Amino acid sequence: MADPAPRVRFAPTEEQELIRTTARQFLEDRVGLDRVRELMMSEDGFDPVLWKEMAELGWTGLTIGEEHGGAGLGPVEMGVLLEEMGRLVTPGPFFASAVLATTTISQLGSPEQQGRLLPALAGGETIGTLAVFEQPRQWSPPSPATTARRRDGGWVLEGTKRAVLAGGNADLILVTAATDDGVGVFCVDAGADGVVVEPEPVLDPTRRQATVSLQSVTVDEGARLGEGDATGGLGRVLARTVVALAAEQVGGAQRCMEMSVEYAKTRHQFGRPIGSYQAIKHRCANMLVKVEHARSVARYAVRVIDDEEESRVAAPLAAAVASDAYVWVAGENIQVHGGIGFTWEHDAHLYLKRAKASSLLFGTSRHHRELMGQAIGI
Amino acid sequence: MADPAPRVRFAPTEEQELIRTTARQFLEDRVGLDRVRELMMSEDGFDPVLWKEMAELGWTGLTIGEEHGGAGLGPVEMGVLLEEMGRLVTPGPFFASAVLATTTISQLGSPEQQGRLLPALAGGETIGTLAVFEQPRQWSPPSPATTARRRDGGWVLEGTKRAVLAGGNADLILVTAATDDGVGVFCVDAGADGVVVEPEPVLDPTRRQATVSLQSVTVDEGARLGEGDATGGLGRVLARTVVALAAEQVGGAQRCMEMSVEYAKTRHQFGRPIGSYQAIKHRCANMLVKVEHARSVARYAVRVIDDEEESRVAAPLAAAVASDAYVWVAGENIQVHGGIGFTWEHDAHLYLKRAKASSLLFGTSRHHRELMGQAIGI
Amino acid sequence: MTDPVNERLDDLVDALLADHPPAETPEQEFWGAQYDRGLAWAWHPVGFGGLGLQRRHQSRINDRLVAAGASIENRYRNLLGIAMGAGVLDAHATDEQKRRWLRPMFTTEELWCQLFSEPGAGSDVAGLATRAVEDGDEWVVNGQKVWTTMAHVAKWGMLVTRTDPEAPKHLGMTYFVVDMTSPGVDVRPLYQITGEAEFNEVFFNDVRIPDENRIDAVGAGWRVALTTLMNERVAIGGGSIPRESGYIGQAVQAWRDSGADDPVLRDRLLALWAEAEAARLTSIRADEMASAGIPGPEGSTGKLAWANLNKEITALTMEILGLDGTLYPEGYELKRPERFGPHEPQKAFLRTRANSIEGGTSEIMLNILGERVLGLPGEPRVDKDLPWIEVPRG
Amino acid sequence: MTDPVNERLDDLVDALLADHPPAETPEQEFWGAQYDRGLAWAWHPVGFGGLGLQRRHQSRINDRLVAAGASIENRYRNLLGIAMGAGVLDAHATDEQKRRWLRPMFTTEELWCQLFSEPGAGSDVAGLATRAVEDGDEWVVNGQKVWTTMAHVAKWGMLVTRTDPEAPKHLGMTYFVVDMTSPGVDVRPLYQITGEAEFNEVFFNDVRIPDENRIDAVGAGWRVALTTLMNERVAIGGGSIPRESGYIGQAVQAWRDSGADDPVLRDRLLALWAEAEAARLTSIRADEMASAGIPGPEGSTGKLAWANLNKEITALTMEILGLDGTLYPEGYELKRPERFGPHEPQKAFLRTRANSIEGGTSEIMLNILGERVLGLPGEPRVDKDLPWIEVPRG
Repeated sequence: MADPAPRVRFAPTEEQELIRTTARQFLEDRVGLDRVRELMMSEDGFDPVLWKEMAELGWTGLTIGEEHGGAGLGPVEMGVLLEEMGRLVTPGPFFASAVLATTTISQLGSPEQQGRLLPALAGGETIGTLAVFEQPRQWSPPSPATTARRRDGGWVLEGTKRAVLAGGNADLILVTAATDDGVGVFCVDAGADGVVVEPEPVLDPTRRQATVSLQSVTVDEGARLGEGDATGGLGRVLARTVVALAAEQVGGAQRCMEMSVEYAKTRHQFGRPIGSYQAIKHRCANMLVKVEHARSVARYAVRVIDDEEESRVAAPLAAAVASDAYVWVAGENIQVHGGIGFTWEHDAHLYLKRAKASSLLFGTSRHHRELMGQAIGI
Repeated sequence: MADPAPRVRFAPTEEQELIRTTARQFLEDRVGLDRVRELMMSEDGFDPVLWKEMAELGWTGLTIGEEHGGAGLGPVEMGVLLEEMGRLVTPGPFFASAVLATTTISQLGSPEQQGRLLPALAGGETIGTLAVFEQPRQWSPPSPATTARRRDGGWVLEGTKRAVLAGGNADLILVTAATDDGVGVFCVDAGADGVVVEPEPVLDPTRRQATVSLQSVTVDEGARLGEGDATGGLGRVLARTVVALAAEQVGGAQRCMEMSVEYAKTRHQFGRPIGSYQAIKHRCANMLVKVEHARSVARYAVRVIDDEEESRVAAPLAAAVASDAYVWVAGENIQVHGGIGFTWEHDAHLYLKRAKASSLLFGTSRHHRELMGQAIGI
Repeated sequence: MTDPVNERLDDLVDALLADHPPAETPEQEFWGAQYDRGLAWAWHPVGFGGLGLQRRHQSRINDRLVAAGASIENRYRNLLGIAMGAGVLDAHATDEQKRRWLRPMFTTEELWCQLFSEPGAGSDVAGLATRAVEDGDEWVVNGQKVWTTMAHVAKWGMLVTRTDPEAPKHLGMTYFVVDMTSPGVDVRPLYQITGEAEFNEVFFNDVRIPDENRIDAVGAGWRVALTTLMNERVAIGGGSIPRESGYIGQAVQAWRDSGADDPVLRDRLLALWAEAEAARLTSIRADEMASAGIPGPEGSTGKLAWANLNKEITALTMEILGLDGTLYPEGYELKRPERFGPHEPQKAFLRTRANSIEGGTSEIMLNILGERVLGLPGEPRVDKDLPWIEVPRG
Repeated sequence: MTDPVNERLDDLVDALLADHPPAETPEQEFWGAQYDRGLAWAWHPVGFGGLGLQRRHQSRINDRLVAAGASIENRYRNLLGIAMGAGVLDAHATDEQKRRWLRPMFTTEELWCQLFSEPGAGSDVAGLATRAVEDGDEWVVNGQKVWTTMAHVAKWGMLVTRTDPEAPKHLGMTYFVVDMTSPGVDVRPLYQITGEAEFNEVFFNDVRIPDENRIDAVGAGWRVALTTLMNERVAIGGGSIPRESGYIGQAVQAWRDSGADDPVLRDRLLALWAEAEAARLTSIRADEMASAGIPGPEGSTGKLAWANLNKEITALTMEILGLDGTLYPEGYELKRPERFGPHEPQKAFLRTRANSIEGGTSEIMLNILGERVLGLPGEPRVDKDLPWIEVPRG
């Protein structure tokens, strides 16, 4: 038998409840699905006004220490916020900047680097992202093909990164590269010479990504986060990332279930609400089971993420269960809606696309189970 | 794309239809589920009178050439008969003798050996079986741990075989063993010195099996079937076996579906037949899809089994699809019946046990898919 | 074994080919000649594109035409007309109506579409609300139809309307053939989640249809519509496709291209390969049994099975693609499609979500299998005998 | 933060332990003292085994008793009495009835069973047909019940009967406590597919029950039965089990023992491990929310989820076992079980098939989740207002 799992407290604090209600209110008022559609069809999927408002609400710096201008809150609070963002498939670079880049710098950066980089992220003046993937099915990259060679007291980066979230919006790109002493993570200015950012047409147009090529890009000595091989640190960053993503997935899945239930109550066929048919009713009930399971693992994972041993189990557990749940619920939501659910004008597809893309971006559930299996010794 | 698959004719011939109606009539009259239960709880699960009748009907020699006293029919006719036997979870050593042993001798035996061994199998005077498995999860054994060493112009066999079907009923046990020139298959008299047959308590008590230990068992030179390494021949034997089993599985699955449909039409809850509820109705409809798919692959496989290339695809295809279908349908049949389906007195469990045991005896569907993947180059 | 009917058919086909060599004859001219000689729908009466034979004789004709290099592309180009509309006309139309419509339908000079589904009447087609009101020798139609393919290019539409809202829902309907170029017909593209509009919404605003375009009696619309739906079922049936083609072929290709070697994904691919092959063999078996005159349950499972399979296969392909699955190479620029597939894998993933909805949802297919094939009892019906206006809707 | 109620409770428990040291006190004597001091069901009124507190206070008492080495085994040994019967008596019985039955129930001197299900009334418990006819101060009962655990050792049975067949089905029922040793009560083992009889069939043949054993009013039987069923739901709820215990622990053990290294089976094992852990965490979350007074939907999914999981996990274990899965080491000698698990894997595979049937089928659980938790509309009911004798049955 595995070691006894830690007990956590699931009930939200008052502060967490406040974050939830504030976030829901703000997102429904200021983002809403009409605005999501506008942004989704826009050139860069980015709304600078909205971004500024999120910064003013303290969201961009939610998990950044107060000493760096952030709110000093933790992964549980970020999970609450991301559940709400997931409910509305909120577009923009929030996940890339406030989760990916922020976590990378917090986990890997020296105190000096954190002091230098985090305040601008917290305030939203800088949009950051992480460029870590190169191959379509390597989510735990052994060593990047991208290289960083020392030159003139600095580094020269060479390589191509894929699926760089918000790559087209980012000011600061954190790039993983092989060095002569292991993997390094380098801060690259998106506008620097030799940085070519190519936004890609994506399945989920509410979350943009780009291919980023680095053609002899020069950065200075201090651009490398921390010291020595960052492989372990990157593992922690990715674990925190998929846990944050799981919260977002739970929010989306919950909303899909609600859409289905609402529709099943009002749509009539053969003189009865379709929700009175077991085919629909039982599907909605199975959605409930999947959503509740996903919620449990996601909320558990944010609560144990600082426990290094347990998070090796809890993070991939949350990622696998929440990914599969969201993809399933979002797909069945279309089925419950029938023809209308397959139209562009209905919102169901926004969730399916978000769900499917999210289930691939940081590893499939199969990949997460592999990591989980290593952690639990199976 | 794979090579174009051969076209076959699915429609039964008049002779095949006659076999089906005769078999159904006989089995319902002479076996029936009451008799199945008696045999299932009996010491050795064997009814010599019934066996004699099956021999007289020509079943034990169905696929044995007329020159050896058989009916000279083929795998398609055997498939028809086994579908009917599967419908009634017919107990006894039929599969072991008329499929396993008969196929092994037909595929591997020299003309002389066939002439010597097949008539008694055809006539039912000898009950045969094949002893090939040793490890719980090795269904394509690389090489047996059982050995055959030459001595005094004969062979000495040493080893233990598991899951020997009808081991407790058999007169003739065909044993695979490693020799100095590859795998050999040896005819062993069940009563010979050093042969220890231990009947095992089994999940499916309608199909018995035994562990067979060979403790310095001496056989003569002619006991080895054919010449040289039998690995390839055994592959063909097992392919034919799983195809025959698939036919039996289809018959059982079909009967389970019929039981569910009959019950769903007559059982009332909340004032309505339970078959009017979609939860039950849709489950029955999904049974139909699975049964029809299983029937298609099973009937296809018996028709192409002599095409060596195509049977490498068709045999594991049939085995995988029919195994999974039967296990699923037999399990859901219990669910459709509710509490009564979980009682010993109801027949549903006979099928579940047959289905589950059959899905393990000659390899899981996972194992069959592995073989299929090799054949289709995936 | 020679069959005198087949011999005569072969002679007729040979004569058609000799008089109108496919290589030198414009397609529409060839199809016109084919119609005039009764080789269009062999089971139609003489004079209406047929010879009074059986459906299976048409397969023989088509095989021989294709072998001789003639095009049977009209069957796809005007699918809704030739596969469904013709059956309705054959069964329910007057001779005059058939003479007016069948020949240009077969030559594709006049394309057809089908106007059944409505926003409020999907699975429950009989719940439709598009009204037709008699006005002298004409009918005035108001309402909205959805999910109509071809409506933007069609000349004629098969239209089911409600003419008596006081009657129970199945009784108060009437069937028309509507000229899609009439004033008041407004065809708009209906964009799907792929960003493409394969379908249309069609709005009817005081559209006038002459009574001579009515098919069968006033109030007989549901019976006529059922003929169409039954012909649709036949047309959608699997047919004979090669092993490992279509979506499973695409998945295998993606697997090989990816150089993937994960045994877990491979087993899932093999499981779907096996199920797809089982479904394919079931279609072949069904075709054989049906043409031998012994149709069985194996003929009714294809639509349901392929809907599930297509969805699962394309989802697995996305997983095989990994990060490539998050791309959408064509982008979502809203447009009418230039072709109907094959789709790139990401679009195929989205497109197949509708396979369990279009042409009868999987829930309806399961009801049909349960009730019509297995003989299970229906649901209690609350709407059957109520006047249509009193049936709850929404 | 000290809570005066908790402090008082702790004092009471300490006093009980001091006066009746568990190590030296016979179990039944200890439980009697526990009852007398109101520490049996803390939420019951004083004098009936309680102190008029909340359910959650009992958890505190139990935890402290266990920590001190006292046995709470009575809760399992007389599960149907202590977890369900007591709740019914608390809510519906007269004080005299409670005084008669509660104490020996808690001490396990008198075991209880539940007599609800009938061959013709499974999911639809309200369709039951066991008749009770008034005869002076007594009732005469005839009929058959099934799926009763403990009936062969029980002194008392909770029995729901039909007393007015002319009333609609939910109205004509009356609830009794029946002495299982009465003449005419025939308890027979009901063998399951495992070869064991955990359950019984109980036949009533002119069994006489004094009217003083009637619970609540004549005709109130369904309301009383609902109290029992609700208490059953609470009793079955997951509780806190360790990670990787139970069937998933058994599967992991089988995996390790087999030395298997097939990545495909491993991934399936991991998928079930993950789902089992998700279900376990959901139970914990539900318990926490419920005891914090904010119960949510997470509390209602466990029964359904575990039924599915147990079936899938034990099926996978069989696959891991391979040929070993075809054995049945104990054999099928029909008998009453000596213990209720843990089962060897093959028996576990068979036994868990009932998990989706017993205590509410998964279909009923899905209806409940859909209707009561999600608020979806019910099925049209054909039997609701009909006199029971006119409702179709079979």
